Amino acid sequence: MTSKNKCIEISIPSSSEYVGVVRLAISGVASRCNFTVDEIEDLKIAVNEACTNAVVHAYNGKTGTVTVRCYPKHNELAVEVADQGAGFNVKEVLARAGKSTPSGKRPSLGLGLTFIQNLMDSTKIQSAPRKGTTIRFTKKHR
Amino acid sequence: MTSKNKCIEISIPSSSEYVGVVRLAISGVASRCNFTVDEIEDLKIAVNEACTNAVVHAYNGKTGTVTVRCYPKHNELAVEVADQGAGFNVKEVLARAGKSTPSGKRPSLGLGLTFIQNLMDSTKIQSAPRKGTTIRFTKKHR
Amino acid sequence: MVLDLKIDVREEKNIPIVSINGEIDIYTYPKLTETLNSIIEKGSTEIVINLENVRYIDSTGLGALADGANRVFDQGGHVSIICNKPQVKKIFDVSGLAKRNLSLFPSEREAVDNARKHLKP
Amino acid sequence: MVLDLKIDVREEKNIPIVSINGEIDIYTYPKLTETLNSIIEKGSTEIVINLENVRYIDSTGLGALADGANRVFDQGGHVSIICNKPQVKKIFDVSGLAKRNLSLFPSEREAVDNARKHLKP
Ligand SMILES: Nc1ncnc2c1ncn2[C@@H]1O[C@H](COP(=O)(O)OP(=O)(O)O)[C@@H](O)[C@H]1O
Ligand SMILES: Nc1ncnc2c1ncn2[C@@H]1O[C@H](COP(=O)(O)OP(=O)(O)O)[C@@H](O)[C@H]1O
Repeated sequence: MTSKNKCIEISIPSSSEYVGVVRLAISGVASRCNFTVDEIEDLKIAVNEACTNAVVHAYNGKTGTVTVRCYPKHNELAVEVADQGAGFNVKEVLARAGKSTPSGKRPSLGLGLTFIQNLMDSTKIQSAPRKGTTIRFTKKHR
Repeated sequence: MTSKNKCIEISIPSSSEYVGVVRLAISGVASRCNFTVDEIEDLKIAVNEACTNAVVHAYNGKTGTVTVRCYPKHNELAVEVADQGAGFNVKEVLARAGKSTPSGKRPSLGLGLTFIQNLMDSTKIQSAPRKGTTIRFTKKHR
Repeated sequence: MVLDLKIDVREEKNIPIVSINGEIDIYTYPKLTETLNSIIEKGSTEIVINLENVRYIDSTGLGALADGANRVFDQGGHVSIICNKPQVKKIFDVSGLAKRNLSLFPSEREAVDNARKHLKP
Repeated sequence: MVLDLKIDVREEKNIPIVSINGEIDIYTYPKLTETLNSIIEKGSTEIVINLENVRYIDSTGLGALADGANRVFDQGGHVSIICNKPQVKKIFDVSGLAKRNLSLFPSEREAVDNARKHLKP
């Protein structure tokens, strides 16, 4: 994306206990980039949802790695969350995103991607079956 | 050290602004490992000092990468802070560690390594000229 | 600790009040689900949940709240949420969740009063 | 923000009181050094530094304090530090720094009183 020199990278096991660690790290990165308190919260949510998706959907119960890369730029922060898991059909999922399944037993609302798209300035998802998923998003300074 | 699966890794540019990001991340990791508030503070200090050393001494003003790896284990947390910088003569430095230069102009006390050794349960430093430095330490649960 | 979740349950005028402190995410939400389930199993249908000390909530946390709200709604009840942090409110807004069976209130007073109005005698 | 440092300087009975809020580390300590230098250049030799709202200080922060203390000590002065957080105190202990020209006090009252005792009339 950009030169390695301007990248802050965090990788965690795809285990729910470490998603909070990424939130702390991203709040540090965002605060160093002089984002406002509200913008920092938005970034925490977006990164959190992307990591949670990787933890929940990517590895089918096995443990893999989730990698978050942050690229501070002049007027924005670019973030990339990647896994090497199952992948998914992005088009299909985005078409039904936000529409909650009214009687689903699991506490999932299909909200993760909706949050990311709503709170970030641009979002791009790449996913390939059994190769994994990379979601990239950017947040501009206001 | 151990299997990649149980590793939380953070890497930052060797720039002073990102050392605080590592402190936030390590406080998250340590809190997930159920360390006490005091133990978390000790770990923050040790990791902070190792990163600060890499930022200040490793790259002679150029920018490199500082990598922190955390390995949560049954009764302790093992941490590794690595750079690919200048390296130093460990024996020579440890011999004079803690002895402050009374008239030094720079605000450095030679305290970094002393802090790490005092606050952690074990410390091991490996350093080779122009290959870089890796400092490993562990903190046990009380 | 920095990433912890603490849940307290007390009762006021027959209304269970769930006070949550900390961050609700994929790691901590099961504790919330558990708490809500045990309250619902005891037969309560009007539940007040205080999020004033919740620093962070994500989609899984919202999911746990929505699940609880759905369960009590099936029994003719409601979940009243206390929430004054703009960031937390925003999450509810973006999710479009604060509707029929799940209402937001700015203070515990108002939430409890509302719950009591719905309480069957 | 989460990693910020704020420094406030006021004067009480001719003693400059430096109140620090936040984290002092390799990134933020230059601000502290700058503040101390400008106070010393104005001729003050008794300086009170309040660390009650310092959540974190590392070896570079201690270095900045020690440097300031050395400079005023050369002019017959002292630096009085207010510090009640066990974690911050511990850092001073491990460093062995709290000696001659740099003393720790549990409250601003005591630090200012001590500074005034040393103040040349
Ligand atoms: N990293 C990922 N790996 C595999 N599948 C994913 C990933 N991220 C998202 N998905 C798929 O996209 C769907 C929608 O994700 P999201 O909007 O976050 O809602 P939810 O996770 O609550 O279902 C998921 O149900 C899943 O099928
Ligand atoms: N990562 C590193 N790369 C190169 N030299 C280092 C590194 N860490 C420590 N050193 C050397 O060890 C010395 C002692 O380090 P330390 O005890 O932290 O004190 P200080 O950094 O204040 O000098 C440093 O002055 C430096 O010469």
